[in-house]
Amino acid sequence: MGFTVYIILVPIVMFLFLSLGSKWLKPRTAGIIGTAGMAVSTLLSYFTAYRYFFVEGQQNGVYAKITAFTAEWLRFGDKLHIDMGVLLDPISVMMLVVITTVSLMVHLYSLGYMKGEVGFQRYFGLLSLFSFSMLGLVVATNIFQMYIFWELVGASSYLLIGFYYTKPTAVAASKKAFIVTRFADLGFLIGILILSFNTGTFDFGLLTADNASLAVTTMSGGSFLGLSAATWAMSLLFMGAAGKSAMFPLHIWLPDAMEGPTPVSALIHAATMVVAGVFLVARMFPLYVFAAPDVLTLITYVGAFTALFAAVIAITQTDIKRVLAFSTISQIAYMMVALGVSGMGGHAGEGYTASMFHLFTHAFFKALLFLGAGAVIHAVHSNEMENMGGLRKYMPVTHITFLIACLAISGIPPFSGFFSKDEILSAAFQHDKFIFAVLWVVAGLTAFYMFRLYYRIFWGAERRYDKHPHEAPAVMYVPLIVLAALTCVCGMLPFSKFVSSDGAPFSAGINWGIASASVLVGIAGIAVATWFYKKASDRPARAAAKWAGFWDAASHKFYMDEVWQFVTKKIIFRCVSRPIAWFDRHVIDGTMNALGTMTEKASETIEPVQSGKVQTYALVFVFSVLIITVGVFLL
Amino acid sequence: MIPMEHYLIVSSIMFFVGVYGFITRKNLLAVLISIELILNSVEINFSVFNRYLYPEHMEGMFFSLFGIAISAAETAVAIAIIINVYRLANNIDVRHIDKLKH
Amino acid sequence: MNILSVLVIIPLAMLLALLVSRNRAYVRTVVTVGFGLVLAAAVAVAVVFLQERAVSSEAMLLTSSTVWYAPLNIHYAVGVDGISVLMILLSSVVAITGVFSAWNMERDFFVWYCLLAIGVFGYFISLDLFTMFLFYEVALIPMFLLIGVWGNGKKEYAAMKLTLMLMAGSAFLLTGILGIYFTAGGTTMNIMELSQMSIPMNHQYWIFSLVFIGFGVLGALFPFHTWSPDGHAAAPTSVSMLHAGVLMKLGGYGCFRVAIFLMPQAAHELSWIFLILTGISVVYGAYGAVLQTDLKYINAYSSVSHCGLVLFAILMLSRTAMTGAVLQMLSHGLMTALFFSLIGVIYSRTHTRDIREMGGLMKVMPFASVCYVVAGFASLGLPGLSGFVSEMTIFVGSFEHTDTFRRVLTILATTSIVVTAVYILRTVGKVLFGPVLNPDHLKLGDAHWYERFSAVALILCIAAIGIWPSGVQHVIYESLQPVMEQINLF
Amino acid sequence: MDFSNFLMMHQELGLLAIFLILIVFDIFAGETPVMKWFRPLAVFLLAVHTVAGFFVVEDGTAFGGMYVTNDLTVLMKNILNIGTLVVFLQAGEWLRKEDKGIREGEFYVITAATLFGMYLMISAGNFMLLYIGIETASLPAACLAAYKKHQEKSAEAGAKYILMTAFSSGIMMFGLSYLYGATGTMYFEDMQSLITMTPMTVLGFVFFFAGLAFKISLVPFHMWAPDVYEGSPTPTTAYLSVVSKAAAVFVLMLTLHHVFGGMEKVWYYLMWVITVVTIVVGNLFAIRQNDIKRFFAYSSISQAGYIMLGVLHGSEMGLSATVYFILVYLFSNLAAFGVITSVENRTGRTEIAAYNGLYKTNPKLALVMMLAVFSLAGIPPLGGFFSKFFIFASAAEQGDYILVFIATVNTVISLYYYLRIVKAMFINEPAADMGEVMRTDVYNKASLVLCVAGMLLVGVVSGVYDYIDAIGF
Repeated sequence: MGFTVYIILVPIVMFLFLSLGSKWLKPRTAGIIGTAGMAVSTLLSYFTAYRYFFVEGQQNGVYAKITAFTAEWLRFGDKLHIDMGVLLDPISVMMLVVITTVSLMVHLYSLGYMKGEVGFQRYFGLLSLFSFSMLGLVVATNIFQMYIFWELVGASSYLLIGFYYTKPTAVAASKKAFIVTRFADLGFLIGILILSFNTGTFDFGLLTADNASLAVTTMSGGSFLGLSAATWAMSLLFMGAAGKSAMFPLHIWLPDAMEGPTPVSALIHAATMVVAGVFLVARMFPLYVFAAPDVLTLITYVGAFTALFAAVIAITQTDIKRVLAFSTISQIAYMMVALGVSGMGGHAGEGYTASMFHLFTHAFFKALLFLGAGAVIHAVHSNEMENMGGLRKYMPVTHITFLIACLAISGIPPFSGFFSKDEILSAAFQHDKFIFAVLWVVAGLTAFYMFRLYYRIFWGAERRYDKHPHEAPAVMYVPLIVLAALTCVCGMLPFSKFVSSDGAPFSAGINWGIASASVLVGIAGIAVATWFYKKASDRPARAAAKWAGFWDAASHKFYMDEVWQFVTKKIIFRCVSRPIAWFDRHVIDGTMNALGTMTEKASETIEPVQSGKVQTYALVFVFSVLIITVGVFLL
Repeated sequence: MIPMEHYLIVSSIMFFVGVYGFITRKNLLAVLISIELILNSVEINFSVFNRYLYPEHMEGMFFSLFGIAISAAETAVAIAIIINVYRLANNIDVRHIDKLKH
Repeated sequence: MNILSVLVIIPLAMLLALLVSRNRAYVRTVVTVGFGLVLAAAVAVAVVFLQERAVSSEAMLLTSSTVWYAPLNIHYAVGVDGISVLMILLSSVVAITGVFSAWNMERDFFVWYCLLAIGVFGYFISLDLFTMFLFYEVALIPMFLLIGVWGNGKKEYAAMKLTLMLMAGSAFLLTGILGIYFTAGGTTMNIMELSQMSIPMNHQYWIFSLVFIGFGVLGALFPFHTWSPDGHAAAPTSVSMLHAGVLMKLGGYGCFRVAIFLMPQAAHELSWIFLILTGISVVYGAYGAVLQTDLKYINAYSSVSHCGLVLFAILMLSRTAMTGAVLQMLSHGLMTALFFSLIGVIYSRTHTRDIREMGGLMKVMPFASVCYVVAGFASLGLPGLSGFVSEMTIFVGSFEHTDTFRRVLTILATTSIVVTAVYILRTVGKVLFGPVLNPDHLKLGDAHWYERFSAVALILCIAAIGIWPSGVQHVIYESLQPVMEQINLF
Repeated sequence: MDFSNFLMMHQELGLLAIFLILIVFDIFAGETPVMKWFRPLAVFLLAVHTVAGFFVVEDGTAFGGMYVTNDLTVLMKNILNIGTLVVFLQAGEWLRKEDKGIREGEFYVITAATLFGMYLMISAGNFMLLYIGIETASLPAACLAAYKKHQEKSAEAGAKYILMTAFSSGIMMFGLSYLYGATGTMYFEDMQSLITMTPMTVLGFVFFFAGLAFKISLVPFHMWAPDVYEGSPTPTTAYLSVVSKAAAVFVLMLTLHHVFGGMEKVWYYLMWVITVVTIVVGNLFAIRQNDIKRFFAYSSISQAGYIMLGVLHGSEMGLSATVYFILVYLFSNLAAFGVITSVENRTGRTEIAAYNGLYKTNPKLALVMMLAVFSLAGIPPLGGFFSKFFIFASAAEQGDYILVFIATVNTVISLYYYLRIVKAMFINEPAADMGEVMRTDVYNKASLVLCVAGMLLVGVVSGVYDYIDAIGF
């Protein structure tokens, strides 16, 4: 299936074309070319999916890893080498579909949303760059290729968040996003170093084959600080994943990243890039299970905590994009938990399937939510809930699609979220009741904050709008409709037939007990939200006042930004950088200068000897002769 | 016969007196005279060594002769320069010729 | 005549030609044509080298040797391996881009510039310790005037400091070279022949230290790097480019070619000391850059960090790490030249390098700004650009060691890439993004065509290495064979 | 005693002839217009003499071993000839400018006389002849120092020089008398075999060495040098700092190992310490100088220290390197003094500040000066680089790496003060009163061209060193 390589090449060609030609291209032309390029990639992806899942993928009833393309890129020494290639397996093909679909929708949507913006060509160029990076990431044949595209994804995300580069907040947000993920990537890199050093390969095929026996045999020993090499490596890899997927405590960049254009948020910070961490863990899953199971526990707990933490914060936010951002964090944490509680093979691997399933469904409905939010913002020119309300009359399409997405994320059947969430809950239930309980609560909270959002945008009292809000143009609402349709139907896919931890299809039925529990809690959440927010009232304010302390803390995101601010500004900058800069200028440089000054001083000190008086000279002469004579005799 | 050591003692005293004089005298002429003392002590040494230790050759004596001649030339040049110094600076205090220093 | 000598003869001819007239057009013609020829010669050398390499297994190719000072066995001996060829290519690229960045400079500037080029090319082609040292000093001394006359700010202080510190390094080096020559028997100064001889171990210790420090000063080895911030800040654009881009590589190249190659045993035993120093350089340089406010200071500290990584990798004594070191030399050479040329573009328009006084330049000079962002990405190691390739090769190579000390050091060194991101993005954010702070800046123009030329040429090279590294990597890797044989003796 | 002995001494005889011709010309030309031919004549004669020195070489001794000539002494004399020739070229302009009452011709005559003394020093095979040579070289030099007879500084320099030189020669003679007393001979050949380590010989040697060190201006016997160099007329300074110093170094080279080889234990450490001290002290003083002549005095003191590096070990290589070093030093220093003379003739100033912006007002002079100081600092591709390298190599060959290290580190300090000059010329802005472009006369130009060619070629063309090395020891 060598053609798959074009899925990746088309966007990069688009990027080069659009960015180099931006001066000569009309904005509209550039947008259309970019979108067309993406459409090509999308079609190719669909074709790939078809070929893979229905024609070529299965070998002996198991979905195999097919290396569709590979070429050596860089060699390190005799053993290690980085290849660039295309690896097809269920999750990468699934990701191809998700990424291209969402990306295409975002491209389309952006044609309308970004109309008239300065740098329209640049915007589409960067979207292509991002798509390229993300696609390269998911089809990576080896961990280093993944790392390479991982970095590229980070960079294109940086550029897109900072698209409005004249806005200081956007610049700060983009910087923060890049640096936080970069910091996490450091873990990823060191993890790769440890992993490759021990196993002697970067290749996913070798690393994950035979229940990761390679890693198990080479890495279980060699402890450092009491932990085995495998534990170190896999924890560090998870650190990278956590950074990209905004797990606590590395989540702080994601809410700020909402400074970027909304379609970008939809593409990068909801559907694709942020799930890269989940994808990484899924990709390395056999190693986690067999070589470092304790790290899986870590993942579970970090995930569960993040899910709850982000959900609580989401309740208090007033910026609609930030609500969605925290919701994203929470939902990705869900996926992480699902991976954490999963085992390998068959039903034990249900969590794995569930995680991927949720990734799949979440991509669509979250993209839909963001795009819908974008349409709203487009209409009212504000992100704040304060400035919205009663918009359902003005924006019917947006309203309906948004509602569908809200229902999906709340886990209400028959929308897609219900199916994937149910599967996660059931996997968690089988693994650990406590985790299940947490997730269950989070499900309720999710429903609550989503409907809080929904009501505050579309219901409640109408604000006085400067300009009459109006429905988005067709180029914007068509993607909404497409995504809404997908949200409605994609839950019905027999996902476990395609994606499973060991490649062998199995059927995961719906656990009705758990399903009903989750639906109940979802409905409860919706009901509470309806009570609070459907009509404008002082109920929310009173409730907030009741738990003022907690509410305050939550709305300040539990001061995590401040903590990080403290660590970076106060500790790193003030206690490391400033002293080093000072040390360098004064101590090191001072020493070097002091050598010069000392020489000068010495010169100054001996100057009077040269008094200009002949007799002094003679005296020195005679004394020197005498001293030398004595010295020679003494020797 | 006077022992050789006596000559050497005298010449050493002359030498060091000359050195001392060179270092302490104020008058340039006195300084010049001190130099003559040093040179003369050397000439005594040469003569004495020749006469007492190596009487078969005349090297030491010749050296003394040349030394005397050269010191005369030296004095001539020195006095010429001292006169010039006097003309320009109006004194011949050796301590005052210290314009060039450091 | 040996093709390699052409690389020295062209700049020499240029220098003589420049003495003829001060006419600006004439000067421009001479230097552009001349350095164009140098570039062509460098490419020709590379091509010939590749052809020769296909049929020869010699460590050094295109060699020739002429007796110069017979009593001391000094020869004018030249020859190249893959590493020198790459260094020559790098130098010629940076040299010609430097010419374009110094488009409006007067004749005398280019006279010294040519002298510098003579030194640089002579150094890289030399196989004889004496001639190598000679060219090394030839390359250093023009810096004094180039910075002192055409620099800005504290130029006199900086020029003096830079020259003296580098010359102090070369004083160390001179003693070390004499030590090598005489302790190895006093029969040859040829590096390849010397490598076959053994230097007594008790001498190796001090000679290695002297030579490594001597070259290390130029390679910005902690704590001998302090000439770098002042020197770069004061130097005119193209001098900074050539200095950081090429001259600092002389240090790394020398450490590798002389210190490690001739004294592998001492390298083994003393590497831990210098690894600590270079490790400090790497991290310290990066942290030092974080709070600087002068664009050139940021870049100078960044160079300390990046060049420290070169020495760090060389000292790891593993083939992969050394490959990475050479890649890093190339990469740093190109990207730092790019940085300095862009800083020059910015400075020549805003007349300030203080990042607090600038902002939003992206709007005003988009071309320069975009190039700056690319340079920044190269510096922080973005895949697809050269910095990533070299850094990853170094990290993977350094991590090949089984001992905890080196691995922990490697991990510490990797942290620098995060800090690098911090200072690069801080700079980019402050200078290029955000609103335009100074209303006067709104009137500024973008880069001129000659400035664009140098930026684009450098970016192309950076991207070429970043996208297709294996060609370069292969050449380096092959060329390391003799060194590895030396090292593996112990 | 036959006629061939005189042929052997053709250099001395030639110089004597020049001396006589010049003195007669000077006397009879007086102040007539014929006098304008004096300078061309002097230069021409010396040039012919210099060139002739390279031909007709015959080894041998005369006067019962008192006079020795061989390839090496001839080479040394040739080097001195070149130096003197350059000084002749440089001096004329100043002499013409000086007010009446100074006889132009005397300068050349006296200089020729001192050169004759140096010949005797070098060719001496006996301490008596050596002593006569030293005195013949230094007494007229005092006249040269005091040559500007209307200037107090010059008189002071002359007085200091004559007093100190007389004092030091007294001390030296005192040492010689002890050596004579201990061995009974004044001949080098005999003394070499008779000398033993007794207190008397040690004392004698130290006193003798002090006298010679005075001439080379090694620390701590150097103190006269800066004062005299500063006060003397610039050509005299050039002559003293190069030719006179070189002659003394040659003598030290010839006697130290030849005569006192048996006492190496005594002088090795002594010289080691003196070498280091000389380099360091010379450098330290040079840093703070504001007068360029005084500055070059100190710089030449530290250069003398480097020279000692080669002399110290007495190896074959060391001695070749020393001769080579002196040759390069001669060109470099004289180039610098040529520039100093020109500037002084135009502006009457010798402070370093007078050189501010020299490159703008007179680029060629500035370039020469830069080459000169770079050569002195040991910067390639100038001769100074090679000579320093060889000198260091000769010390390293003997395993004396510590000395080499100290010396190399000191080159950095010396570079600092040499760069100060370069900085003044190239970086500093010219003072307002230095607006016009200065010109120098054709003789001086020729001298500068000669020196620059020397600095550039002596290094890069390896034949020169090979030649010196082949003459060998």
